[in-house]
Amino acid sequence: MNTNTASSDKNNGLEKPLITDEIISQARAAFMAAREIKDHQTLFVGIGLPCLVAHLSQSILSPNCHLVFESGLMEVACETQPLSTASANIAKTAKMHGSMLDVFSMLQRGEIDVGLLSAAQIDIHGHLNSSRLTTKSGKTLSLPGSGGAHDITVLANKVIAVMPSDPRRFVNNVDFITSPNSPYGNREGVAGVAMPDAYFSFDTGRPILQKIYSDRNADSINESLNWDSEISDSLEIVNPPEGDLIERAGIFLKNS
Amino acid sequence: MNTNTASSDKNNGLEKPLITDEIISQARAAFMAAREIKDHQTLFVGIGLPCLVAHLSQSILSPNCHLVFESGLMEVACETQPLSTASANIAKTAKMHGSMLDVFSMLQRGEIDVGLLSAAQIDIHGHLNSSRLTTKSGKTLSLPGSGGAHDITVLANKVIAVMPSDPRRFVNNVDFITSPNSPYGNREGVAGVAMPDAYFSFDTGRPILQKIYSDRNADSINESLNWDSEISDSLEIVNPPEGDLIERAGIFLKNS
Amino acid sequence: MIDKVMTAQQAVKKYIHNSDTVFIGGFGHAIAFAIAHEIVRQKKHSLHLVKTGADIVFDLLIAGGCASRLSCGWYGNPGIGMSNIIRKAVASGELALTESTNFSMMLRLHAGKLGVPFIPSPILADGDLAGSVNGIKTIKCPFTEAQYQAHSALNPDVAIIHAQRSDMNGNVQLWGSVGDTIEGCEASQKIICSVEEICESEEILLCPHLTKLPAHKVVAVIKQPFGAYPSYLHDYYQRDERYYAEYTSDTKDSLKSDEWLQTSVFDHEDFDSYLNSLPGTLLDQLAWSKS
Amino acid sequence: MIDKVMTAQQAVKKYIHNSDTVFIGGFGHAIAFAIAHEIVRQKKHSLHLVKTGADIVFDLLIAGGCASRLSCGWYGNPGIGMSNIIRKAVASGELALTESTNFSMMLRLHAGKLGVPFIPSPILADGDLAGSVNGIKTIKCPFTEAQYQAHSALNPDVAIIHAQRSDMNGNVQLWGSVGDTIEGCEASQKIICSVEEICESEEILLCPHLTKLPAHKVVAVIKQPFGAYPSYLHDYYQRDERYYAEYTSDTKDSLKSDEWLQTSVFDHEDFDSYLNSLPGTLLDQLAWSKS
Repeated sequence: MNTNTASSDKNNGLEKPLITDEIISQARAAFMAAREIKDHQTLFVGIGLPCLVAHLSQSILSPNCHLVFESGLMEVACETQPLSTASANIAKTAKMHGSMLDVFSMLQRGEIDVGLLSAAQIDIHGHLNSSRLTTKSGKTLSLPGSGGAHDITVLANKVIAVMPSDPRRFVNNVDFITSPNSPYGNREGVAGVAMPDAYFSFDTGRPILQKIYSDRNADSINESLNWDSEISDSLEIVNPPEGDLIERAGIFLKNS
Repeated sequence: MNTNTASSDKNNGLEKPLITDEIISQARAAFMAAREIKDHQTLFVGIGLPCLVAHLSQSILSPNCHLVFESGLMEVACETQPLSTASANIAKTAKMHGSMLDVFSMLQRGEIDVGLLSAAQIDIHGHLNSSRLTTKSGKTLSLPGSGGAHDITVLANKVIAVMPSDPRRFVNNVDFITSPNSPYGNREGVAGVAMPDAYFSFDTGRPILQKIYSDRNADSINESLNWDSEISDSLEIVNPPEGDLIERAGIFLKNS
Repeated sequence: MIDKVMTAQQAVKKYIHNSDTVFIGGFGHAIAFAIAHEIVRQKKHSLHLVKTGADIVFDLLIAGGCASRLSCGWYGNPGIGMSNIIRKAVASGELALTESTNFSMMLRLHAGKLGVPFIPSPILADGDLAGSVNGIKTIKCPFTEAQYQAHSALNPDVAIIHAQRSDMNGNVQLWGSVGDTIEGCEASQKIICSVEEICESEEILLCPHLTKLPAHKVVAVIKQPFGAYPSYLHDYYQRDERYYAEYTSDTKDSLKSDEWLQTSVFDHEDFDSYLNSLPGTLLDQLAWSKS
Repeated sequence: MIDKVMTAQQAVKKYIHNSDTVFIGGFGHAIAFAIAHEIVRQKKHSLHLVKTGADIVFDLLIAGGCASRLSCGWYGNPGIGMSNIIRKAVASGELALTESTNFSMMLRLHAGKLGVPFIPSPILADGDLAGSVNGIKTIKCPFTEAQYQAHSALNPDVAIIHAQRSDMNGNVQLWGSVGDTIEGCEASQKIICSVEEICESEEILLCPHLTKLPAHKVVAVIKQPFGAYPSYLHDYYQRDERYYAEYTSDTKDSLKSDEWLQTSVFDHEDFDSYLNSLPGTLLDQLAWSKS
């Protein structure tokens, strides 16, 4: 197991976490997504990996971004991982306790710049599945369902998905289209998906390997996944997160 | 001028008002309307005479009624006359500061038992006018308009109008139908109109003089007004308010 | 002023009827666990439960055999995993599940709150949920001719909720994260509310901006400290994280679920008795901390 | 965190453009008088003002020649009388008035808040207003075939409001009677807010339930004590009843109105200067009393 005991005096008082492969993997996926956020944007944040994206954006890359959670919490400082969109840790750092209607209305009005989502599957059309999986033997495995994912996908000005590095999650056609990449009006829909190795954009309507960490190989990433994607002619090489950033992710994920 | 210095120790601390004809007249109209309210009902209260109806209902006749004002104030104790639906005197006695949307939603859901309204004119169809008057010379005199009157008339389970004793206000056809007596669904619409002498019901769809104060004469009241109304076969004789009730009205109207 | 204070036993007996459509208040926060326990204890059945995101209080009701229908946008143990109980009840045919999205359920409750037949929205026009959701029809905007989905009003028979406090008349004060709770209550015909504290109306008048429910629809006020346990209540107590973490294994099969129901509900005559059965210092440890 | 604090002069200059549709916050309470004064002072024109019930701050803007359209459900001096200024501006053709009802205006702003094209309602189906109101069309409910009126969304370019306090980033806290203020702000593209006090964000975190506006839409925060004068602000100051009582005669003809505009607006470089011109102890006398 790769461990990393990088230290930083910025995190005074918080116990330094043991940096596991899992933490590094999540940090890499989240960092890749966070790089897509511009400062001052308003983000609608799902639970799981999207919270780490929000945390890295807010604490490092885009310090003036506005975070919104579906429970109605707004202007949140996402300092520790919340288990639900209404968790006490984010309720305590929210500057506004609104309602679910308030935040979905913001979304529908077109005021959410970026929706941050994870899913069980994403396909080459940019559709997301969080409802059910069909196993090889044909059995159906139920998942918790859309929650706000369908709504965010249709209504956010732009959606960035963030996923673990699991080939079964990247498919040509999702088993169930929970969140169709059919954005309302002239909104952008699913703009791309970040994962621990790379970032695929959907600029052409199909996945293109657009950005890759400098310690990864484009061909092998592209081939490792279970979907038909292409490699961009203008592939961008990104330095992977390290040091303070990884440690910050470790603290975030630990103190939940 | 008829003055009345009736006293009561129930109003300790408040200066006793000079009881004028105008106060008596308003108290009589309001009392006639308040008699139509049942205890525990929820009332949507307009500004002006309706507030005195609400006050008399709440403080004497129907102590458990719930008062709602269009500004969003709910569970109000209407102890002094408010000049607007958001006045500080009722904001301070409201147990809930909701929004205008909240209270009109209650109305639209069918949870308002009685809407209490006044108007510039009421006609034999039960239509109310608060928009404009046409003078004899054909000139138009603009009034402040519907406010919530149209909405209350259409959406309250029942509307009781309360009007001063002015023949020009009781007409066969209003100059402008601000608030049509076209209730939504199976709501009752304008059930009746109270004035300082009597109460007309609209049970048959036309005004019927249904209740009259014992010191008034039915024929002369009916003829004094400018509309085609009938006298009920089962006319109810009502004792006019006096003593404590008049004084209470005087205090209410004075301390505004 | 009417005194609406009663016990959970009285309120559930009087105001919740088999086959009712029931909205369960609380979203991550302030979940109406105490009243839900009582519904299970009284073996109410055939309820239609409605919610945006359905958490483990729904499992409790479904494990208890109280519900025959569930309409929601999500179900599970937030941040932890799937609901074994709901999954099994659906598979066995005991529970009819209509899956929707959180915002569609919110809009349907909001249409119920507004007293309008529907609210138009672009959601649920596409995707595999679009065909299977109840209460949605395609319409044209009369102004632009563009297509929208009409999300029809939901008006539950009764809402159960937990809040910080109320006076005896039902002026209920709730704060912290509210989620869908207010809309669900406003859309419902009547509201049963448990609270940590019953206060004087004079105290309500000091902070009327905290009053969130119209008293005229509140039919029962129940004094029940820790009534949202194991969820949290803002300014009162933290969530019992251990409970949620162990919950999935506690309910991993029918045997375990039955045992869990027995020891947490049926072994107790009321919620206080259940709270007393918890490890000695647990509730003290859950004391709210500001930071 | 972005510092949005500026003067009313800067905010109005930067964010209010001629021909904008403007929502004016405050309903009986917390009326945005200070910002309205500045709009008059800068001689903005051709504004379309939208509101449920339009009180005398609208007279101020219309007397100042700022508005060419008014859409509202009511206009006048609440509890006192008609608006001479609006009546005359309509008669002279300077002002196009669309009269509606308070709830229809509320629904149209609420549709704007929700981000939907319209909300159906049974109001404005009948009566003499039905034919003359803009933004209403008859539709059929797709579920019941019953007829409703579609009340179309209103999304003002800008909302101006006054509130108790805010941090410099625009987390605005407002309490007391809110009327249509929150809906109007949420429906608007941007919000200009004056407040009694600018506080630290840490203070906001102590009572996030009082925060009523999403900071991301607040473009300017103006520190202006007594910014709602002569209306009242809950917990801060009472209404100046004398001002309202004398207002109708103060504006009974053009000569009087012009004089009133001159002495209350144009003679002053800002709202503080106007406040300083008021009789010595007036503002002290208006101190909020709890009873």
